[in-house]
Amino acid sequence: MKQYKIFVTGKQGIFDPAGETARHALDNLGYTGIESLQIGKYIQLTTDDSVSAEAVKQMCEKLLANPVIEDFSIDETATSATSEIAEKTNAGADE
Amino acid sequence: MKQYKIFVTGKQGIFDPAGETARHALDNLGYTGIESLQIGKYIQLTTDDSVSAEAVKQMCEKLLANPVIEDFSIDETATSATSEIAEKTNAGADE
Amino acid sequence: MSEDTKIPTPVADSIETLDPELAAQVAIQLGLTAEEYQGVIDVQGRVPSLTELYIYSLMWSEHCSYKHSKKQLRNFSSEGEHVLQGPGENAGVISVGDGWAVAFKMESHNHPSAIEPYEGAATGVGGIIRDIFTMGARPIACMDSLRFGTLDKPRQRYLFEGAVAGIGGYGNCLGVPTVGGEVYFEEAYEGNCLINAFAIGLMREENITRAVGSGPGNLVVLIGSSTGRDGIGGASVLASQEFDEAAENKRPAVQVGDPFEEKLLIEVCLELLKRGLFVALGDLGAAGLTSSASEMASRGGVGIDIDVRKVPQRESAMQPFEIMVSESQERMLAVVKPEDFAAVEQVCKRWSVACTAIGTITDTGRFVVRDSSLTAGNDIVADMPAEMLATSAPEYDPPMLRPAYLDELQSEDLSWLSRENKSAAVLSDELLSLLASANICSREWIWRQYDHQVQSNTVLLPGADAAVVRISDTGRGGSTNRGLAMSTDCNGRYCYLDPYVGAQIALAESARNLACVGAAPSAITDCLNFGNPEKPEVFYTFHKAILGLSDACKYYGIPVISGNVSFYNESFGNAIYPTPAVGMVGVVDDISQVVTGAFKQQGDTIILVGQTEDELGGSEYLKVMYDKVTGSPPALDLELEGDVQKVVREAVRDGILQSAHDCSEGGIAVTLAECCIVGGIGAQIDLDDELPAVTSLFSESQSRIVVSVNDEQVNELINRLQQAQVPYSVIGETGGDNLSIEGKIELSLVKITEVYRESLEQLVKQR
Amino acid sequence: MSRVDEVRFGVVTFPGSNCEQDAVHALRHLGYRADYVWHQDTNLNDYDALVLPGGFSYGDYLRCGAVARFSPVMSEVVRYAEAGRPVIGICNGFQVLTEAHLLPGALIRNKGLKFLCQTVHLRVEQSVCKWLDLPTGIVLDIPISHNEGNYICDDDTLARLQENGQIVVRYCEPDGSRLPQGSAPNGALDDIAGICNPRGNVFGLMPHPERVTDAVSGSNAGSVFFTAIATYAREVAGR
Ligand SMILES: Nc1ncnc2c1ncn2[C@@H]1O[C@H](COP(=O)(O)OP(=O)(O)O)[C@@H](O)[C@H]1O
Ligand SMILES: [Mg+2]
Repeated sequence: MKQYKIFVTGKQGIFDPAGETARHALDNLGYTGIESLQIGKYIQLTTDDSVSAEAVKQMCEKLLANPVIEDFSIDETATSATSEIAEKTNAGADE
Repeated sequence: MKQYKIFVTGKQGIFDPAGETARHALDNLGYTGIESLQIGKYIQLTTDDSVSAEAVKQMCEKLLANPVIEDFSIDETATSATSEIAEKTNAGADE
Repeated sequence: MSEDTKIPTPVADSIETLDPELAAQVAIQLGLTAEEYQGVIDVQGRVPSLTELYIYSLMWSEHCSYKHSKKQLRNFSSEGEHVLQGPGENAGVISVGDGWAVAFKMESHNHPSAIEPYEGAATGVGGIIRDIFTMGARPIACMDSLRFGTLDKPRQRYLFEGAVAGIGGYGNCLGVPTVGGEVYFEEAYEGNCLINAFAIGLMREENITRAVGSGPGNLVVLIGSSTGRDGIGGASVLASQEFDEAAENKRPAVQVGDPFEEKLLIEVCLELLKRGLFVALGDLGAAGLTSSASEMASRGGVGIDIDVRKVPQRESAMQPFEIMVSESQERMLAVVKPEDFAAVEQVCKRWSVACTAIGTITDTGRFVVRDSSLTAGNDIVADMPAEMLATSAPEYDPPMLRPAYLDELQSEDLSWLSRENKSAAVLSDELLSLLASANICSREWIWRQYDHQVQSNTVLLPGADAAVVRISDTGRGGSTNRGLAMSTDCNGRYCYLDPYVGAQIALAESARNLACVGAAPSAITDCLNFGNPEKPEVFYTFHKAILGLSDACKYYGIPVISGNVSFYNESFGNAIYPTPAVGMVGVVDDISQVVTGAFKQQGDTIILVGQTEDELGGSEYLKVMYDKVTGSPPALDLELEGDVQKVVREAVRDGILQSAHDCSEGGIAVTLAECCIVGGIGAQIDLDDELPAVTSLFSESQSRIVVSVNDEQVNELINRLQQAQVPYSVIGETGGDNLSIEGKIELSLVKITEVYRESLEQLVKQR
Repeated sequence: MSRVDEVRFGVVTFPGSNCEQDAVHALRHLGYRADYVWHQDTNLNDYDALVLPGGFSYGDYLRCGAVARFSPVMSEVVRYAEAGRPVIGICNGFQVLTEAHLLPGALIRNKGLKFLCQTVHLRVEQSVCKWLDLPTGIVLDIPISHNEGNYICDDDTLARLQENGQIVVRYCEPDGSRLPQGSAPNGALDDIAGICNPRGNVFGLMPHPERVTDAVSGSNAGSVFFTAIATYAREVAGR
């Protein structure tokens, strides 16, 4: 079993009205000091061992992300059935 | 400057129509071997140094996630103005 | 440029102009021709600055200047006693009685949608809605006119699904109902889909607002969203070039719509207009601030002085030209008296909408752009004569050539079609194939995704021949029991086979759709979608279509009050079908009198108003059964068409009819099937017309409407038909669980309903 | 209608609400007083009942109703509701009520991921809801118009809803029956279209009764919701 985490984010220069709105809302709730907020997608994909990272990349290109306005990155996190999906400490996007 | 990555995911057992549909669509595209697919939110938050991780947690509890149906986790990735947002492995995705 | 055109004197003493050689190169890259660039130098009296060059290239692009179409468009007449505003403003306006007026317009967003269908279509809706409330009207309805390739291609399904979702996503959020539209699927649109959006708004006559800048010293105020690099060069790059692989790489940052911001803008602008706090209001559309500011100045014969650094920016390090040409959505430009600015700010604040004074109106006649981050004295980056910039783009008389295919196809002998002797079983199967065709089957899959009822004025749900909305300022102001009927139509196949007749049929069909709900045409808007106008064959079809449409409009006295031209709808060298879409609006005097096409009860008499001829050229039958697009389209007799409409319209108004539904694609067989399906009642028909069966059933002769009447009214209707000297035939009776056409068709209601209702969704979902 | 009824409704308007005018129109058409209440207003004393209308408050960005929930008016709405006074949330208003935890559960995207605008059949259930005074089992035809109407909650909550009679209306077939695979076009759990709080004064539903109250729609099936609450409000006020 393989575990992929996919991060889909708006391309540079693409306007993100949802992020803007959330940012304003936080302002109004009294949270100061926020410089930017963007909302993207976080996709958790579990596959059997036959699915390669390359195949996952293709899935993103074809379906999971919209290449015209979105970028994505993929993080293969775990390869055994035991590792749990959402660790609090997960290293996130930086691989 | 601080950089937080927030992952908002559907609670266990909560139906995820977008994930379901994407999964079917991948099936139809001929990708086999997928065991599960969940779509959540990936929020990138940039703040000044005054914003604590605790404050970010509060923002999630109050606004960014709905505790009735969602879990979240937070990842503080960078804490200085110099450390760049987009690491090479992740090119383009973060800007 | 004529000798006596006076160019106001420049404001700038020094401005950083480009190196002459470089400027000429950049001009070409930006899409200006060498002669056009020379024109820029003539108007400026010098080599332009970089910002100026960008501005000219956009203002003189096809999209903004209509340089290839302007002369042709003069054929249209906007004369009419109830016309309050013709073409030239953001939207046309007509009076609809009792002091109410409506503004409406249709516009294309084809090229952006071909790149990103959801956002492209969504921002198309956003743009047309801004044109409406700019005029002071509250948007009350939308329609969409769509063209795609065939749904067996995954990319076409993607475009179609995305565009429909985008139209819904935007309009639904605004709370403007999308009440109708049209859609066709054909190979000709495969490389270049068409997304035309129509919007209409309601206002009191006295509230008409125009985008005419005036009053030197007044403030120029930008309201709404921040400015980013979205769609930079969008208008000129996309809409003025053919779409091919190179264009995909030229992809400018796609514009993303923010319907929430637009909703706030509607409320803010209408409130400010009502309180008289705007001197002028315009929206930022193609070419952004550049076009909106220069047009406002030019219309008012004033100058305008803008500081780009005051413009709220969402991206860092934006160049002055980027700020000037950005096509970021949901922005409005207003002229405000200095003493009113605080009040304007207050209203904007209440709605959390940004509002910034970015410049002033001047009496210099110059359009001056400053960058206050530069040193004082050297801060002017563009200084142009506003009027010349907005109005002196070149006007072309492109060469025309009658395409060779026209004679070839028009003269094609189709008599073999009707010689075949087909059994009722075969004909019934053929009817099922037509009912399943993507061009005929129910569009419910589309309109279910559109909020078509919000504002509580929708009289007829989508699916009727024409949409009808009540004239009412729901929950805010007055309400009436009168309505607005609207329809959008164009059969591109007919226009391909005969652009003159095809365009006339588009108008006739719209008017016929209105007649079916008891409305007469008040005015139209149009959206003329064509290929590359620099190709003589394409331009010929454009010319002919305009002539056809304008001749027919003049014949019926229907003014053309607004419109839009979209050229360069080509991919890999192939133009789309000429597609002059018509958006028509008429008034319903009593909404309680409207009828639908649905058969209402057993035992009503069914009458065909009009007459079927042998006209299978360009028909859906020919396409579906034989995969052919050939022959001459049906003929259109303007007088007969007018008479048919009149008699039906009046019969609807006088409450004589139970149902009325026009014959269009698929012929009378499809029309009858639709009346049965929507009404849930069968019909027993005998088409005793001495035509071969195939012709009788599937011919697409114009000027035909199928009506049903109850026993008490049959004689009255027949009297009226005879008096009007309109051909008609009594063809049967409603009732039963089948559609049976004597000797030709025998199908159960259940079967035709299933095929008709489920086909589109199945086509979308196929893999 | 000629006589203006003394019952007065407040229709709360958030930035992005877009059915507030429909609600006001419907209420006035039914003969009641109805006024807009701006999301920053905090004085609700004048109203006998509150309507949180449909629309896309704050664009429905992030989550439907998530931002509106923090509007100044909402803390007063909570107080108003806790005092036992009637509150109805229609469509987006229902979503706001769940986000504000005045009603349990949540509304997520329709199962087909498509916006749905169509008329549905609603079966009136045996409930404690004061907004509806109809015999159980009656079927009403009311339009829906939403992208996120798929009701969801955990098993305990569902059990509680059933036990307390908090399920007010369910999606059903024309004859009132429900299909084994569900009759909710949006995929809602247990075909739930509308629920109320245990006290019955706070009611949220996805369908739009305000759209079917006058002749233009050809139906007045939605009127019953408003007439019932007007009767109740008069009782409470002792009029
Ligand atoms: N793209 C669309 N969006 C909304 N409604 C549509 C669309 N296409 C068609 N419709 C509706 O479906 C019905 C049938 O459309 P159409 O076949 O074009 O009618 P007609 O041939 O009478 O002009 C009409 O009510 C029309 O408004
Ligand atoms: Mg029609």
